[in-house]
Amino acid sequence: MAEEEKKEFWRWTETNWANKDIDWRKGKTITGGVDVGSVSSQAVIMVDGQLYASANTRTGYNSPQSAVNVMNWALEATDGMKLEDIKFTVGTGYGRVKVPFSNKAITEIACHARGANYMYGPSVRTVMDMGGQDLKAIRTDDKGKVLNFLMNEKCAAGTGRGMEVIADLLQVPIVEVGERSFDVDKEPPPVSTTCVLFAKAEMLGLLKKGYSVNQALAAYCSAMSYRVFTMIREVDVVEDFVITGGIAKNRGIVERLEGHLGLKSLKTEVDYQLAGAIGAALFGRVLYEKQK
Amino acid sequence: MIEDFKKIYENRHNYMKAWKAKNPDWKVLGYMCSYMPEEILYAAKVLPIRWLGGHEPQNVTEPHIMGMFCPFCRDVLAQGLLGKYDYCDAIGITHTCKHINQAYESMILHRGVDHFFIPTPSKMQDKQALPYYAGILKIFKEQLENWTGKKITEDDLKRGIAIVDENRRLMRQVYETRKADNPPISGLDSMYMVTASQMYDKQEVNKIIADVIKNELPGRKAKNDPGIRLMILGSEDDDTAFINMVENCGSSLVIDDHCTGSRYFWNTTEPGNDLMSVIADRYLKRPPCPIKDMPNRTRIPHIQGLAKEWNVAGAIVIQQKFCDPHELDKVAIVNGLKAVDVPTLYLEFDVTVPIGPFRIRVEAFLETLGSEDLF
Amino acid sequence: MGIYKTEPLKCWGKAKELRLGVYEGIKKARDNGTMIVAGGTESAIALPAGFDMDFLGGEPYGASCAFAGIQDPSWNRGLMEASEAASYPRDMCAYMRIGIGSLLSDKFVFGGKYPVPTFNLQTHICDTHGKWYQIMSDIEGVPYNCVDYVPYEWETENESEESKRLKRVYMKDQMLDVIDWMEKVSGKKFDDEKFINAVNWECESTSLWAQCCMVNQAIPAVMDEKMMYSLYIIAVLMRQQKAAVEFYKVLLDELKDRAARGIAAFENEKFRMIHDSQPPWHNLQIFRYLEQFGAVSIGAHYSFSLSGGWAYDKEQDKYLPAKAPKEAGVTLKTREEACDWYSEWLLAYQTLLRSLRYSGRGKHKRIQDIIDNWKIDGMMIHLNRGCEGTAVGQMELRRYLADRGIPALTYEGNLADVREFDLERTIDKIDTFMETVGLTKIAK
Amino acid sequence: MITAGADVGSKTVKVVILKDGKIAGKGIAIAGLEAEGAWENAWADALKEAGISRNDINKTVATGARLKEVKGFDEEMSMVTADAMAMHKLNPEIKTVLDVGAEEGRAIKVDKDGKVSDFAVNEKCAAGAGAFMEAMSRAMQVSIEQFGEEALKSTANLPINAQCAVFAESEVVSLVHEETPRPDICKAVCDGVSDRLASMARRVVVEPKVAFVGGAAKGMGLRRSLKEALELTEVYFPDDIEFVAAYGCALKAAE
Repeated sequence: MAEEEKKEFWRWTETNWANKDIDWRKGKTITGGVDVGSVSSQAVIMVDGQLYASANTRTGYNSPQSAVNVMNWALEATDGMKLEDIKFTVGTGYGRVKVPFSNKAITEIACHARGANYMYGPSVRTVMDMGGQDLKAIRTDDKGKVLNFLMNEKCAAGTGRGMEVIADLLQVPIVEVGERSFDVDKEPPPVSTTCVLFAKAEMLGLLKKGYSVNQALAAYCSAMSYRVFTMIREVDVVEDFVITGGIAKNRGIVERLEGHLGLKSLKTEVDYQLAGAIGAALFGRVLYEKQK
Repeated sequence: MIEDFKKIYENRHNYMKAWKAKNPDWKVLGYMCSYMPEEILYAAKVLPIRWLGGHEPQNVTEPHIMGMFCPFCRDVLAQGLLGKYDYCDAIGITHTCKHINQAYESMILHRGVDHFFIPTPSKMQDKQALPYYAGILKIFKEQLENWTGKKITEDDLKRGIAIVDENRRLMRQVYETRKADNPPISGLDSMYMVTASQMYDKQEVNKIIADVIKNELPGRKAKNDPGIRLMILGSEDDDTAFINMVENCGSSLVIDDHCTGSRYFWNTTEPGNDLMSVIADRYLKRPPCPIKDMPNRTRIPHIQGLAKEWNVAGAIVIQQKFCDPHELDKVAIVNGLKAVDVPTLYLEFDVTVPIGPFRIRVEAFLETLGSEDLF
Repeated sequence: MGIYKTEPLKCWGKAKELRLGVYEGIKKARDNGTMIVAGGTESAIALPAGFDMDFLGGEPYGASCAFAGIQDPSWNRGLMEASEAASYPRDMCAYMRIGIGSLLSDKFVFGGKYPVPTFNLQTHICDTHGKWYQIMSDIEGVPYNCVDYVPYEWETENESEESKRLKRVYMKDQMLDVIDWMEKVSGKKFDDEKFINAVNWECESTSLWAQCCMVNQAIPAVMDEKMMYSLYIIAVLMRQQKAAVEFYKVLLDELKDRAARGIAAFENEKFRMIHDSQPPWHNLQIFRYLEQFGAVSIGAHYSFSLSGGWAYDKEQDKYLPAKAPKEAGVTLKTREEACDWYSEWLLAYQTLLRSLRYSGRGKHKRIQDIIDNWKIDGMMIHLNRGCEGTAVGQMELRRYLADRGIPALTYEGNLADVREFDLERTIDKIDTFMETVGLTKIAK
Repeated sequence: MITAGADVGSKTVKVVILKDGKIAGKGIAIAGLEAEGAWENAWADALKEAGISRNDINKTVATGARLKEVKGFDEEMSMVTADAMAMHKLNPEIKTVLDVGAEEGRAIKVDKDGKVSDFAVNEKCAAGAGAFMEAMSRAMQVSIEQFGEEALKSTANLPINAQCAVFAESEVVSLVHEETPRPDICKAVCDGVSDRLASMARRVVVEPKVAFVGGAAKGMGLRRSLKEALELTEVYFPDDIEFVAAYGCALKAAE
């Protein structure tokens, strides 16, 4: 039996970064945030509430190890910081209670809201977080406190994992999916289901009908953005509106969603996937101050 | 002892088998919905016990129930088809919803059991419902008499009413204690108490509850720190794993509106001359299942009242997946609670619920209720 | 060339005209601000006929939106999504979700804004029906009432006369109360004579539709199920009107004539099927697909009984068209008499409504009756995720048929939510089914 | 006489060549984006093994979900009949066939003459046993083969509580984060999938003897779970389990 040639189209680049302009040794409070999600893990280090360093990796099978790895990688980007220099670390995400070096666990919903408040400013009122497995629509106040939230229920699929499956099947690198989905003459009708399980069959069905790969991507992005739109309408979208999580990097979804909403989401230079970890580190600072 | 409720719940079949051996002059009737007029059954020396699910994966109901029907009817039917309730001499339902009708029909078709169907009215608020339902209950009484071969006298009925009302009064008393800042009994144990009352002889359970009220609850604290006070409401719910998880996340469930909870026992019978009317009236006036709550929405003020009296910070609204009656009340209930500043978390239950993904939702909800100290 | 001769129905145009006339009337009433009553159409629609009003029935309206979705998906997906965005759960009755979505988006599928009624009146024929219009009223802010409906049991259950009496009195008394209520909330006078006429016409037209269905016992069948959808709709929308009675009289004559002349609905009828539950309105082409194999669906418990009055005849052990008051030698004189008779009609002869509640043994008997008397070769069961009322008992029905060697095909779908229907999978299932019953596609 | 049967499935294409009633050659290839290439490759392998050329084949019958993507066969038939024909030939005592494919599961009741007397196919939300297993192995970061082996190491009875695939996946992720042993999770997934398949199979009344066929039935973990779910003491696993439908087609072609 012929072996399938294994190219990993879904794989996105893992990164780490540090702000060389900051001298962490002068900082008073150094806190960490680690977001161990279903698909990816992020770590950030903050110095007196300023983003100093970060890393973004794929989550491995062993979540404590993923937490250690991602934090180590963030530390590597720094100017010689050690784990013990971090005074207080908050874990978040699916693996939040399994971060071996954390002092507290807080859910990613609270952390994303708080992180978005930092990344985009206090005017943020609605956060749409699109992660590997869950969709979350969050309403927040000017401090980044959650007022109310919704998470996907059944048939509300259309997540990062589904996008990976599609990228793999169509052999399109995942970072190109958004771009290519706009490279069509006319927007095709959305696919009928975004369920991860049937994503493949849906795509094959479209190709059978004579769709080009780009058209198929457009139909999928369109369905997913519509699904997200329906869900976010449930929490009342109030401006300013931002999108966090891995899918925020896919303009095929983001721009279609903005079209449905008739709103633009705020943009920032900070990696959208870091929102949860940033929120966690900021909570870490408050908790550390309180404990002193 | 409070622990006894859990024992009964967890060993329901063993308890009942032992009970049956000791009470050969009684019959046992299994029912599915909390509208079953248990007074008449106690009067007839037929022990009513409620069939609840087993909360375990099964693969026997698909040939009988369509995929869009609720997990409760599926789970209950599975238990029946697997013979778990074979000690029941009959099954009975009151008309509530088609999903339960389906489980009932399938039991009759495939297990050939003796069965009783009570065509309960749905528009319980209507003044015409009382004469109708009293008449229907009289027919039911006669059917029971034919089945057991024994006349049901006025005294029998009075005795039946007394047993069931005693149970209701006692449980209401326990629920009252949960108004305390630090309640003496947890939401989980309260759920065990109500479900034990449904699945075992009330005469026995009443003794336990009376003892708990007198000897155990005074001065007791269910937890050192009760955490955030929550209400839980919605459809049938005896998902103890879920309840346990919620109470372990830093909260206490202090009040509920479930048919496995307060809806089942909230009101007692009111005095009157015609006992069938007295019994019928009690069911027409009880806190309704959404399907019976029309044309007016009486559930909303009732639930708002519970939320206020038991001083809750938030409410978890659950429903059995695909349960249309509860889905039809969802928006109204969520808005009704919002109107009195009670935030809600909405969740759908299946035969078993995935604890991990649900925990995130619950923890995040609790964070929104009490995370001021993080800002 | 087919096996049989076929020709178009003469009263086809009339059916269309009547159907559209109902919606034109509602549009006019909306624009003029005259009285509209809304509610389920499978209910006591003769009850508000004591007023001059136009009746907007939720089920046919939902089907129309679903059907319109073939051309413009926004009429289907769009309305569903509007309802979901307002937090109404995705698996509620699909007609209901379309109604809510249509109201929330203020769009009427026949043009213009959604017609908000003077009040909503529902009959609680199905467990979700009473709640449906409670929600509509929540949104519209208009008065709401409902009549509880507890049908008689199937003949298999030997229900006592006392039980039937209680149900009849319960319904009659509620109807009388509702009349007072309607007068109160509308501020208008209820005209007993109009009401009594409406009851008579409703019984007559539903009895006539049952008689039309009886004609379909002929081989070849004079109507296929697709045709029936366009014909029974008159009874669904306006059975309480004289025009419906007249229409069905003409139709009955025409059908009898077709049967006498051997005119078929489908020229290649080889394999006679019945369907269970409503079809997926947005994908009616599946019925055409059957025809490629020489199979034709010639009816259903649903299309026979939804608009038909059927009475069980004990001597013949058969279901026959029920007798309307006039035929039964009854003259309705007062409001009370009309309510009483009307209750009996709905409780005893509306066998579809009965099967929404009692789905097991009794329904099996009725289906067997259709199989025997309409000479049915196989059945197609739509596992309808959009209507749990008709879906109740479907899996047991499948088992019942399998045990008796009657071929049955199940396919999953949704009467009105196109997102829950997979045409390709359904076609695959039909192909497989046809192969197992030994049918191949007829060469063109 | 030389005939051929082909099964153009959603994941793989299978070709079987039959020479005077005996299997002379087999070919299988993975169908990715398009089935055509796989179709050619499967044919090439089968013809090579049989040592013949395409022109030597008298008749070809084909089946499968992606049949419309390929050309070059004489007749088509359904998977259900193909499975029934093949199993009847392989073992005439078989009364029930359970076919576990990537996108669909089928339960088939076979009468004493090898005719289909009843069949059931998964409804949408319970479908896709193979695809579901794949999604879960992705979440678990193991290959699908490894997945079955891992499952066999466990005897734990851990339920996968979510019925919906989307929720099931987040549940698996939760279990992973809770450090549940990998074999236990793998077994739980196999049990969950088996329960759905067994539910579907029960629609046709499972009568012994029972055969499991189809690509996903190759997985040893799923085999064990399915056998237990259906409370079977004995199950017949044909050799070349994924070729059964193609073999049925070849038999049909030879008729």
